[in-house]
Amino acid sequence: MNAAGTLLGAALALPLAMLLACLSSRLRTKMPALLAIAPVPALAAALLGSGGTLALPQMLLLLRFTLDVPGALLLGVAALLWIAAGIYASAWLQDRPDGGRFVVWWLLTLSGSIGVFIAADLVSFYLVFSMVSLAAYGLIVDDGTPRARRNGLIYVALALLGEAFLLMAFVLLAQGIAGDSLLIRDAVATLPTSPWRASILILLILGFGAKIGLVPFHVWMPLAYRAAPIPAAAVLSGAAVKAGVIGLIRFLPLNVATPGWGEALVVAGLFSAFYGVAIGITQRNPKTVLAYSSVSQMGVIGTVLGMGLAVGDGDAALSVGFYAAHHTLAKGALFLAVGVAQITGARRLWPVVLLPATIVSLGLAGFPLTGGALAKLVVKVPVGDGIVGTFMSLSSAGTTLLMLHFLCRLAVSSAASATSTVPARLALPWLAMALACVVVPWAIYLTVMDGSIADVVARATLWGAFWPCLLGGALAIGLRRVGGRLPRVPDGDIAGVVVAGATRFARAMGVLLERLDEVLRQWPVAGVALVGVAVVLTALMLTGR
Amino acid sequence: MLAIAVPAAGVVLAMALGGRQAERIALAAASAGLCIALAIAANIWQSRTPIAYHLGGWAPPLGIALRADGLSAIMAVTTAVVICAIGLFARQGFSVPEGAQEARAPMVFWTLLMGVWAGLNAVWFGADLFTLYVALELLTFGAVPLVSLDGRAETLAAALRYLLFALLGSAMYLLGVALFYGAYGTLDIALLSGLVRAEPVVWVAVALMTAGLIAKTALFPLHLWLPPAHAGAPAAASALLSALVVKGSFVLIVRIWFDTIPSLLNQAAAQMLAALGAAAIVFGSVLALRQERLKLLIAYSTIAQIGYLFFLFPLASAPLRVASGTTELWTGVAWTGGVLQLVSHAVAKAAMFMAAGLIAEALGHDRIAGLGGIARVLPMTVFAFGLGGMSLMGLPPSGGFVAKAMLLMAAVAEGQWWWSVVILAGGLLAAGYVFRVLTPALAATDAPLTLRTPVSSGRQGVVLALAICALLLGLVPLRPSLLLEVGRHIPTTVIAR
Amino acid sequence: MTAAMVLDVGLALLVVAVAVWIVAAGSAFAAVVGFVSFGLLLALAWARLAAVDVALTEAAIGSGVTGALLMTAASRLRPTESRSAGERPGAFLHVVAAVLAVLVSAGLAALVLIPASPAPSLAPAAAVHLPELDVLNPVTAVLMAYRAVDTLLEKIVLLLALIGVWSLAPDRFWGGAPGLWPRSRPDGELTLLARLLPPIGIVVGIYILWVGAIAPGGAFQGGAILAAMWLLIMIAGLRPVPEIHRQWLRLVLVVGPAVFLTVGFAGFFLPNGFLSYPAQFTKPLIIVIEVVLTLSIAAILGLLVAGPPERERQR
Amino acid sequence: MNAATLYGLCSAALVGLGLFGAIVHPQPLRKILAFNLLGGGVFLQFGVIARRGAAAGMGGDPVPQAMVITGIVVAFSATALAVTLLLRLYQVSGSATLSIETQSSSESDGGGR
Repeated sequence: MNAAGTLLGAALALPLAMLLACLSSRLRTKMPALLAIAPVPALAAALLGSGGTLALPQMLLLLRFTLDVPGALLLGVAALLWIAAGIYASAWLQDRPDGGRFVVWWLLTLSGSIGVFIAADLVSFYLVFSMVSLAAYGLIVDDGTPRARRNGLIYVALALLGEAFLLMAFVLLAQGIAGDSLLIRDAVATLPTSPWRASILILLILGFGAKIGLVPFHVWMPLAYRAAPIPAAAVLSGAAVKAGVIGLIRFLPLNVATPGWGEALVVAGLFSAFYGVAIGITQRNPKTVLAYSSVSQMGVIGTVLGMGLAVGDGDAALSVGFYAAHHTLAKGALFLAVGVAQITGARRLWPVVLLPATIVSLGLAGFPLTGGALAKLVVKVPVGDGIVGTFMSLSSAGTTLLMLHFLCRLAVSSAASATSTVPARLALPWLAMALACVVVPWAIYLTVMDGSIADVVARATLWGAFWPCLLGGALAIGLRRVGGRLPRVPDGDIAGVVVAGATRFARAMGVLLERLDEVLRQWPVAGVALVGVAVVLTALMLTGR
Repeated sequence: MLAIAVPAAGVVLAMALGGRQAERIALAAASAGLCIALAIAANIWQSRTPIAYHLGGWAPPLGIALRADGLSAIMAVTTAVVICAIGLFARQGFSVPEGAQEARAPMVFWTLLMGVWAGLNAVWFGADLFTLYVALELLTFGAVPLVSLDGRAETLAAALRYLLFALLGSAMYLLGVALFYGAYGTLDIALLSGLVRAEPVVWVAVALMTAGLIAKTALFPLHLWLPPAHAGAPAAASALLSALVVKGSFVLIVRIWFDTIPSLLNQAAAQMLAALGAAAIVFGSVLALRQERLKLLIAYSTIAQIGYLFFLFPLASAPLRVASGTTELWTGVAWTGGVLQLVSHAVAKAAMFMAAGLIAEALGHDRIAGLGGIARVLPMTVFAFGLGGMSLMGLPPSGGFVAKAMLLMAAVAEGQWWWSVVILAGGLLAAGYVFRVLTPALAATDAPLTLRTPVSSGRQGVVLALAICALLLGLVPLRPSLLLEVGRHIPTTVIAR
Repeated sequence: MTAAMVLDVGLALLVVAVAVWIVAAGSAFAAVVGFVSFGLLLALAWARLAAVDVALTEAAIGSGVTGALLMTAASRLRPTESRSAGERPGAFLHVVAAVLAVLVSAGLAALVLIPASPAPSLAPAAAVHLPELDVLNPVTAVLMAYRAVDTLLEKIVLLLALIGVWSLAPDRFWGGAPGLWPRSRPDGELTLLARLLPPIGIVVGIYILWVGAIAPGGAFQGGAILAAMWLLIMIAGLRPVPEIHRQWLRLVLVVGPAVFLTVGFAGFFLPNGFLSYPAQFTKPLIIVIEVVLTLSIAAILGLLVAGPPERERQR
Repeated sequence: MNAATLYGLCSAALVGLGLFGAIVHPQPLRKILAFNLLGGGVFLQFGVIARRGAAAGMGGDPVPQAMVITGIVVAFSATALAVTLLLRLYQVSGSATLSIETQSSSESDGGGR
């Protein structure tokens, strides 16, 4: 263990220690004010602790943590977002008597969210992944309305399903490892030659796909983000979802060309990218629109990873990490913007909310010179110029369209009183995040990614980033014309149908099994079964072996 | 050996002195028993050899031996811990009212608690098939009156069903014992394992004994007696029955299969047991999802969780002994996983039943629909229930997770992947029924709940402590346990590749 | 075929026939009557199998005490018989159950017909150690020495069963006296019987206990006969049924297992440990244990038949 | 055929009869009776084994005989407990049945402690 390793330990230990402190009700009431402190060691670890490793001493359970470059990227921006959202949440919780419960779920999710970026072995990864996935349930259902509870249940059902896939994948992966190691690195190294390669890849893509909301697992996103309170929605959409991204980065064998699988992931990703836009523009709630934008953006990430997987491009990991880092900042910021807009009077809406939001939104679409443009530039390498590249540009156009739609919805969601002002404790985190959306990607681009300014200002790059936005803008004008005639898709689109169908099926199965139970629990039937078991066992053993 | 004798002496003393003394004797016996169990475990852990004890100095086959191996030590410690918790929990519910010398329920509860405990320890340590029969009857006779302790008609009917079905099971077991004696002239497990040959009498005996014992374990489809019995008993008794009593007969099946006829394990039959286990998981979980009462839900969940235990048979019996020794390693993993499931379910289920008992006591009912907002009033209890539920779902970090992960790994490694599907599906269904309880419990209510009776934080603390034990079991490493290997035939020390 | 063989065949057929009657009889009472004779026939069968100890136990407990218990139950439950007729399982289940039962019987019969040879036996081993114990009846030696722990645990089973029976009393009757059943008329034949029989019965019981060391007999058989006599006295109303809170009663109930356990614990100070006897005191100790066990067994068996308390405790 | 084999067959028949009766008889009391038949059959099996093991001047192996004595006492305790339960059930509910349908009606408002 080294100094960097100690930082990693501190990054996990502080939120967990605060969680323990919550056991005392006196400390729990003080905790909301301290939320922003919890992720600070994580930020420090991201800045200083790269390359550090931490192995919990040979206790009973072997947990190992380490920090590599993509992990550090994501950890840093996630910590930044958690800090900003923490400040926002502290202010938001101020008047709530029962803030303690929210704080507990918050800290649990936070610990998991930090943990996934640094977990180095299968067990600790699964542990922190479950933490971030399941604790988020508590944040989603925070307001306790039946609608929130229903949405929370759909979320948790999909999360658990995803975890079941992952557990199976991990178990299969663990089989291949020689000796006692359960390190992810060792496990993935054996994947290309594993006899269960196909099953493992399917399970991984399904498991992490459920987390990042690849269609058709996307249904939880709009439902959950809409139900969650603003600060929670910000961290869930920004930071928590990246657990799936880091999972794909860590577990897909990006160093080895895996044709077939890569293409499949590309198709799934592109479909999500356009599907998110198509449904998103029919939505009216700005939070829902943002959720569909996340579906679309995660589709883009899936596409990039798929391209990397297809050709065996190990560098795709870092590119995706960078892209995801920008998305973390931007999406987190925009959710905070929704919250700020709701309490800002129409008169101040432009300077405080809409102007910065426009910059951030255009960044998501990759408008030239924004952080988003850098992100798109970086992922251009694995994506290439082929047909997929074209599709990616088209998806940027789609994103522009969707984000302009979002801005329109944001503009009409201002507070009732035209002159009401926002408390600084709510506005500042948002504005700081908006600033970070521009500054941080540049800083990363120039340092970690070793990028040059010349590449960014090259004419081809500028034009390549600009025309999709132009196209998107044109489409947006078109959308305003036909806007009223779009079908109204319920949030969570297919969720309603699927849930209804699943419920009906489950109920039918339940009734069936209940009837069977009544039959089986009758004495004569059970008695016959008892003797029958003995007879069958005898027969099997007589004929067996 | 002392482990059996102390609770047995407790029964005798409590019966003689009666009244208020029963509770004190039980608690004193509980702490003494815990120390003894820990001492035995420590001894085995250090010496790495099983302890054998010839009663009265008469060696088998004429005499009776008690044998403590890793499995018995683990089970004895688990039993002692759970019984101590139950004892502390029950102090309030089963104390003699002021002014009376002796009351029915406390007297019966405390004596039977010790009787069951004596039976359990006899099952864990017994090495003679007939002694084990008497131990089984000790369990049954202790458990049945606990079911009908409150004397309502439906609990009486449940107790009667339980007793009669258990008696059928014991009769079949005893018949198997007779056949073994008739064929080999001894009932000592270790001696028998050296004598048994592949012949019909062994098959019939094993089949009869297995069937009889799974009737007592309530494996699907022989579970008719369990839901009403476990749901009807008082909470402390339900915890005892669900956590420990059904495990007694299960461990006996393990003793027969893996210790008595280790050389004759039959894969087809093992697969059939596991198939029944798989059916139990699906069936028990779905029915748990459909219950309207909390205790019935937990009872059906016991049926499901018992199902997991039966995966032990195909997974730990190693069909193909490949040259490299890999299979041996994986059977060791399956062993540890199976036993860990045994232990973690015992601890988690005891905590859940007692939590449910506290909730029912506080509310005056245990309808799931009426649990709204209970978490505000009994946060520790609901938290304990949730922790227990985590273990049932197999979420990390919990004993249930490690157990299921190990079973999964063994299933896949041994090429029996079909069981892994059931294990995962069972986890999802378990999540379903745990959330069904937690969702209303955590929900906000407008009207403040009025409790029928206040619940002491001490009892909540006991439940929570037990639930935390279930969680701490998750810190067990994912590899074959050394303690369990003591006295096992499987050479688990061979490291793969 | 020898005369003995004819006797055996006849007895075996009779046992099976009575068993069929018990299963098929129309009324429960008739079935119980069948059961009592079944027990007696079975006792004969045991005697034919050279197991006189078992024959005595079967006659006393399996037929006598159990019969008395079931007889009362059958008469009390008579009103329910007609009602439960509707709950008879369907013909299909009948057939399946019959087929399975026949399969089990056939399997067992097949195993009986292919016995292990030579038949394993612990008789020689048991015989070797008899002189050490100074006990001539090998069955007693097994029960009290070789497999003493079974006997000890079984005492605990009996105690638990009794607590279980008592637990079925309503709360307010706890500590009171068991109800037994409606007493017969005073000065009826029963009373006469109850005056005449017990002195003989008690003597026989004690004798059976006493000879247990050298000839067939012992604590269980003696205890069962004593229990029967005690029950007879109580039913006839010559002595009241004791209230279960009585200290003397509790002491009698536990004295057997308590002494057994104490001797067992004392064994820790001996080289052979728990449940071993010091060489020079073996026989006296076994006899002491047997005597107290007989007392406890008689009390427990009697109270098991007497049932749960059904009267309020007298102050 | 010797006496032991003969009684062995008798025991097999008793086991089958006992099982059959315990399964199909609707009345609990008859089930208890059938259980005793089954028990008798099982014990007789021990007796046959004991008889076959006659040696060392004994008419039978004493070990299984001792087990039967233990078994008979256990079976009696079981019968006593079951009969008492049954009588109490009858006393409380006015019926003596084990079928689920009749129970579920009274279970609906069960509170549990």
